[in-house]
Amino acid sequence: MASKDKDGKSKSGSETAVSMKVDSYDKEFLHEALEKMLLIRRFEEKSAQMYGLRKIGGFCHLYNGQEAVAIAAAMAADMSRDYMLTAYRDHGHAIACGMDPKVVMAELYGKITGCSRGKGGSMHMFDLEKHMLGGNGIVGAQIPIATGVAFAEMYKKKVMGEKEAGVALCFFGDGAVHQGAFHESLNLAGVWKLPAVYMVENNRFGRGSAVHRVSAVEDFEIKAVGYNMDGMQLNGMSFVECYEGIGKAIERARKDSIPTLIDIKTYRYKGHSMSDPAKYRTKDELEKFKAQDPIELLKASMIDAGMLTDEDYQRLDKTIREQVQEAVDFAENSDEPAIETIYEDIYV
Amino acid sequence: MASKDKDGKSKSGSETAVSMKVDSYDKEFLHEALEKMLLIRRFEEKSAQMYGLRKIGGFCHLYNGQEAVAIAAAMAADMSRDYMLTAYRDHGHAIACGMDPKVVMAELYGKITGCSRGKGGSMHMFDLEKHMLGGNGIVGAQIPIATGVAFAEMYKKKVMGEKEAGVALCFFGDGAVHQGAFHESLNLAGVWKLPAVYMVENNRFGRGSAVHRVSAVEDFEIKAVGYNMDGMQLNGMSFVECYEGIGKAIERARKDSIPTLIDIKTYRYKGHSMSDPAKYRTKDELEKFKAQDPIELLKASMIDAGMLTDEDYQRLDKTIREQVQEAVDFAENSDEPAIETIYEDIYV
Amino acid sequence: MAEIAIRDALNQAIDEEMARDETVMIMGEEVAEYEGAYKVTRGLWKKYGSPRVLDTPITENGFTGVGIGAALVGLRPIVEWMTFNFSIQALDQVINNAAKMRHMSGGQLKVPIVFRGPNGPAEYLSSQHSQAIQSFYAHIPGLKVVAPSTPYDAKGLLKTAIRDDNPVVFMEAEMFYAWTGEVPEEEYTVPFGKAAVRREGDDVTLISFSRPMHLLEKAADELASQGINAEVIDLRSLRPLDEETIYASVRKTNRVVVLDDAWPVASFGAYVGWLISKNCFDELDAQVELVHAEDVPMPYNHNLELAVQVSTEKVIHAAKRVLYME
Amino acid sequence: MAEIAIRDALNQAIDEEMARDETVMIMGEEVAEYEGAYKVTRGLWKKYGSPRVLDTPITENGFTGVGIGAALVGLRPIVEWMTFNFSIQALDQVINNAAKMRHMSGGQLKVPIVFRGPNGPAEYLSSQHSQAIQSFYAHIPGLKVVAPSTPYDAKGLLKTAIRDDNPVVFMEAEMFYAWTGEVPEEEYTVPFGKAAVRREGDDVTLISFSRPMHLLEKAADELASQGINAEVIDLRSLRPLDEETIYASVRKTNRVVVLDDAWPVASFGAYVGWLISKNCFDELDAQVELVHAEDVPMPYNHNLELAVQVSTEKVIHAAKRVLYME
Ligand SMILES: Cc1ncc(C[n+]2csc(CCOP(=O)(O)OP(=O)(O)O)c2C)c(N)n1
Ligand SMILES: Cc1ncc(C[n+]2csc(CCOP(=O)(O)OP(=O)(O)O)c2C)c(N)n1
Ligand SMILES: [Mg+2]
Ligand SMILES: [Mg+2]
Repeated sequence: MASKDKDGKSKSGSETAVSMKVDSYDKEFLHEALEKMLLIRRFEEKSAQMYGLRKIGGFCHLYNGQEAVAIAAAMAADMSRDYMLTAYRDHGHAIACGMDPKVVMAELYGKITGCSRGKGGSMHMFDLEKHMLGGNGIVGAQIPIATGVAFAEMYKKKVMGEKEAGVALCFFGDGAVHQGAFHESLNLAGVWKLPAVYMVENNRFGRGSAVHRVSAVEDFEIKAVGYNMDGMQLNGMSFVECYEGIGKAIERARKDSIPTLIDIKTYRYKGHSMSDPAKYRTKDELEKFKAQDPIELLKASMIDAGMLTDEDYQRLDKTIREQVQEAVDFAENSDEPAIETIYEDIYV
Repeated sequence: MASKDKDGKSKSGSETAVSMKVDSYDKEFLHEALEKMLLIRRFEEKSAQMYGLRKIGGFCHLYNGQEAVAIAAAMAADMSRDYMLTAYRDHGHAIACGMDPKVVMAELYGKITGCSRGKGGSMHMFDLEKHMLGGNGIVGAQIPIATGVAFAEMYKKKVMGEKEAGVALCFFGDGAVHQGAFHESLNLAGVWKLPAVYMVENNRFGRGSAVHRVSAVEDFEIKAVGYNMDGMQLNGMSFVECYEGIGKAIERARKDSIPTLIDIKTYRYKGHSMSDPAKYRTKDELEKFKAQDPIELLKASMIDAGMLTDEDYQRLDKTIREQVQEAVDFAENSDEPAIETIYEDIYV
Repeated sequence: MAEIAIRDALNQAIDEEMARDETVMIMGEEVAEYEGAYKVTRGLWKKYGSPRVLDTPITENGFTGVGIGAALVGLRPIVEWMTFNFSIQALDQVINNAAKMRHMSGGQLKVPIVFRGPNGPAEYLSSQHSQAIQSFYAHIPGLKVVAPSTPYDAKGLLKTAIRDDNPVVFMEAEMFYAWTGEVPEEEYTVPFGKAAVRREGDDVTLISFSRPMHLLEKAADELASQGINAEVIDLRSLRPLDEETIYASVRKTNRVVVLDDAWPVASFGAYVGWLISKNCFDELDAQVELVHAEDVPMPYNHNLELAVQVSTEKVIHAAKRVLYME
Repeated sequence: MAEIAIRDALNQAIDEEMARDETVMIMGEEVAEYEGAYKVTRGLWKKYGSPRVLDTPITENGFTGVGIGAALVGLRPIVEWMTFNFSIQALDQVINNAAKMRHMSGGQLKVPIVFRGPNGPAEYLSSQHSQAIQSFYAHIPGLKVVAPSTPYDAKGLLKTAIRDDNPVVFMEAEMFYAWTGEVPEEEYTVPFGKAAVRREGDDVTLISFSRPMHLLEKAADELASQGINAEVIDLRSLRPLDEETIYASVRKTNRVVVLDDAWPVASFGAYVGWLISKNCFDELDAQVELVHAEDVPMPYNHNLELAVQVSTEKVIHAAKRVLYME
């Protein structure tokens, strides 16, 4: 976990360079992580491109820079029984849950082959089978929902005799922390002892507002004590740190039904959404964070550890680029939903 | 302030007998406190009686047992510039603000002479001149409003050149702490540095729910750190402790525009409202708290200190009973509002 | 058949469905140990324990969302709102999640949940505690909205609601829990979307739902004594709405009074009034009258609050207006 | 006269009122440093600084309540909701405090506050972000509700709103900020409660408000080209509602189409439809048609979202129906 100086200010993030020990990990495992993170990165780059070509409309919130978080969580979890819920910045989580990039891209295109049949778009990626429960456009509104998922898992174990509880992996932004929904949910998780992991993807900004401008505190794990919960801070640029920290929280949730609040320091490279020029931050700041890019970092550590060559990486990247292009082709070639479908998918 | 043992559990309240040092206070000052607390007590007893006679209807939430809190706050404040806002259990605060018991009782009767012209009733005592801003029936909803009052006071000082800020005294119950409104407000007060004092009147129950059944933590001042705020715990049975503690918080708010969260341990003697038999608690528990009755305690301390005789007290009580009877007579003899008044008091 | 109170009819519905299906559970403020603010859940916590009967903190938005989340992954929660006044705090969860989850997921998810509690005015509670907010819920596609007026319907509709795979807003009334009526021993359900013709008549159609139904019955009695035969319709279900039953009656009577205890502007009652005006334009012999609460916040004083509310007299006057007798 | 965009007309109104009265301030998400999600507050933070132009955290319920509290003790806050979709989270504060504080205090308090922001659909945003929720606010006594459709009215009504001592809900539209129109140099205000007859005609009355007004204008053009003279009414103010202007027109045309971009059930549009049906019963030659959004959540796909929304074609068809031409 990230160290803190005596003022309680976090030293992770822009201040300290990150080093990552990967030796104790399986090569295949790290390859998988790298591949998935890169898939998100290339997918998002393509999304931006297709947005520019007006193939995609509306708000489009990209995940570039934050890839380590969703991938670490998904890999630390058992997605056959755990669930993910997040906000509108959800392409990365969708892919992390194992959703096919094709149906994600088709959804961005609003096509009938999209995961939500063109009804949801960028902000509403869902895949019930893959345990991806959205994709919520209202800031903070997924937190009670995720808490309800955790409640149901506790209930199924207690009342219905299921052996082990699934864990609700609840993601939200630094801006969402202040919403009443956060507070109400964490108290419920604390008092009912629910198997949930609450993760602030603290990318330092909610739209144009830097954390310190809208928050009385800079580090959010400090709020955990108010809910009789453990708090944790993680460097979101480090896949390994996220994997280990989130993994611990998941285990505690699954085994002992104890929830955790994690402040994960990360950064978004793009504007809030495609229409935001992000003038509220300096190029310097952006570059500082890019210098600790989670993909570059994992790649470098793997090369250092002799688990990867530059060639391997180029090959991987090429395959992924092709995969993303296939997703685009799939979306392009898919049909528009028929007009009558407006009356569908409302009631069972 | 109340001491804590090493588990962080409060020792105040039912565990420890309270002793109160009153020597350093003016006799007149303490007389005033005693008189006001007793006025609330007798007023509430009379309200209960009149409710029984069906002169008063609806919900009627009595303040018996909690008198020290509102009176200490009002006396520590400067009610010519500070403001009080509370929930539906508001008769005590109304009287503490200096509202005439007559107009309070007339409001309970729903008469046109009531402070709210018979429109508000028990839950909605208001007196703009006395700086009593209600009386809110929605649990927690007064917390943002009070925060707004504090904001306006900060604004008037910063923008409009007023010399000193008034302080918003915001009261709410232990049940209200979990509401999103609490969380959103305290963050705002923390980040904007507002002159507010947030007081949990922790009477151990929200309706039939004991604190530990609905809250992940038992002591609420622990939540202050999450808002970069100072927390404080006070024994609500001790007028002196409340007066000093709340006074400190008010001073800090006024001088330095720093908000405080105070958990005030108190107890309500009656059911939640007149229709609640309060079967969810033991007689024993009730008696334990009554043994530390805030009025008896102040009285006894004053007698010990030679500031009061039993006779003084009897005389005082008699005067107050007469005053309360006058309030009832006033309410009885007042007119019902005319039917056409239903269209009044809606728009300016 | 046994005569039981609405509160007990509701209790039976919950009890039977909980016994039948272990995914059914109920949560809300004071529903468990205190047995409900209006005693609808009496005995259930003793019988089923926690977490099947679950007390919540006072966090309407939070626990409503918890219910929705639980419904997404296999439970069938009943969320009790102590009163609908407090449900305004949960409206975002109901509108933006319960009503839209299925839609946003392209039909992948379902949200089998019931939101229930008393709606509408009680007595001596002033304006924050006396609101009839059916219009908010009826406005929202993705929700079903029902409002019984008898013990029989209360039980049958609630059982249907619990078994429904969609989010159902089930509106009761603070002042009707003690009303009694016949409820059969044997199991039954009442379908959504079917209005009940409570009384047949051919002079004027009176339409309402929920607690105000008793005013219609009284008004119809009074009108009958004056030789006017009113047809009385209980909508029972606001969404879906049984338009056919309404129009069939209007085709017969040619005159209508709608009674809705809410404020008039943008109300469900006004919508029904417009629907009839439009779809029975050629059959109507008079304007459609709407009897509604005065367009003011509810005062505390009892005379005032009665003056603000709908009443039998107001219905009778409206009926006479559409009969050109006033 | 200068032609300016609605966004700039709103900006002028806020700027002028802030210059005129130092108790006027504006708060909301991104209104200060970012100059507003839709740039309505451009330049104001640089000019007036914090706290007069104040960025808030994403806590609609909290900062809306803060505005109300500040209004109680002498400020005149303008609360910007980034969109009305998010205002659902603040509805409790608006309904239970802003609209009722004066009432509950027996007339002691006043709440001079303006709640404003874009209401109604934008593009490609799916169902949580594309809701037209005017009906919720119009339903509530204690609020005033206005919705301009031109730069002139936007400025004049907003100035009136800021000076009003009551809580005013001021509804804009995400898609209309760039519309331009004439706005005079000299100071003016536009009163509440007065509809504007945008076009005179005697064949049919077309009624709407806010952004859908441009559909009415287009429909009227198209109808005119077919020899049908439509009278076009812009309500501007929903609460209070200028019933007289409506009825005067209906007495002339005997045929009406109401256009409201919200869902139909319990909608403001249906209320207006019922009002006219009732109060002009003898003057109407046809049913009152309501053109409304399809009763479904808004989909993301652009073809679908257009199909769900109101349109010029739908207005024309409705007009022809009331003219018995279809
Ligand atoms: C309740 C609500 N208010 C406002 C918005 C508009 N909005 C969308 S995203 C956003 C910023 C959220 O920031 P954060 O939580 O940090 O997440 P991030 O975008 O950084 O991932 C805002 C204000 C919204 N969607 N919902
Ligand atoms: C939002 C909301 N939910 C529920 C209620 C019903 N209710 C009224 S008082 C109360 C208990 C509040 O307890 P607490 O905050 O501890 O205050 P106390 O009554 O003990 O003074 C409840 C649940 C309400 N008025 N508002
Ligand atoms: Mg962020
Ligand atoms: Mg309490």
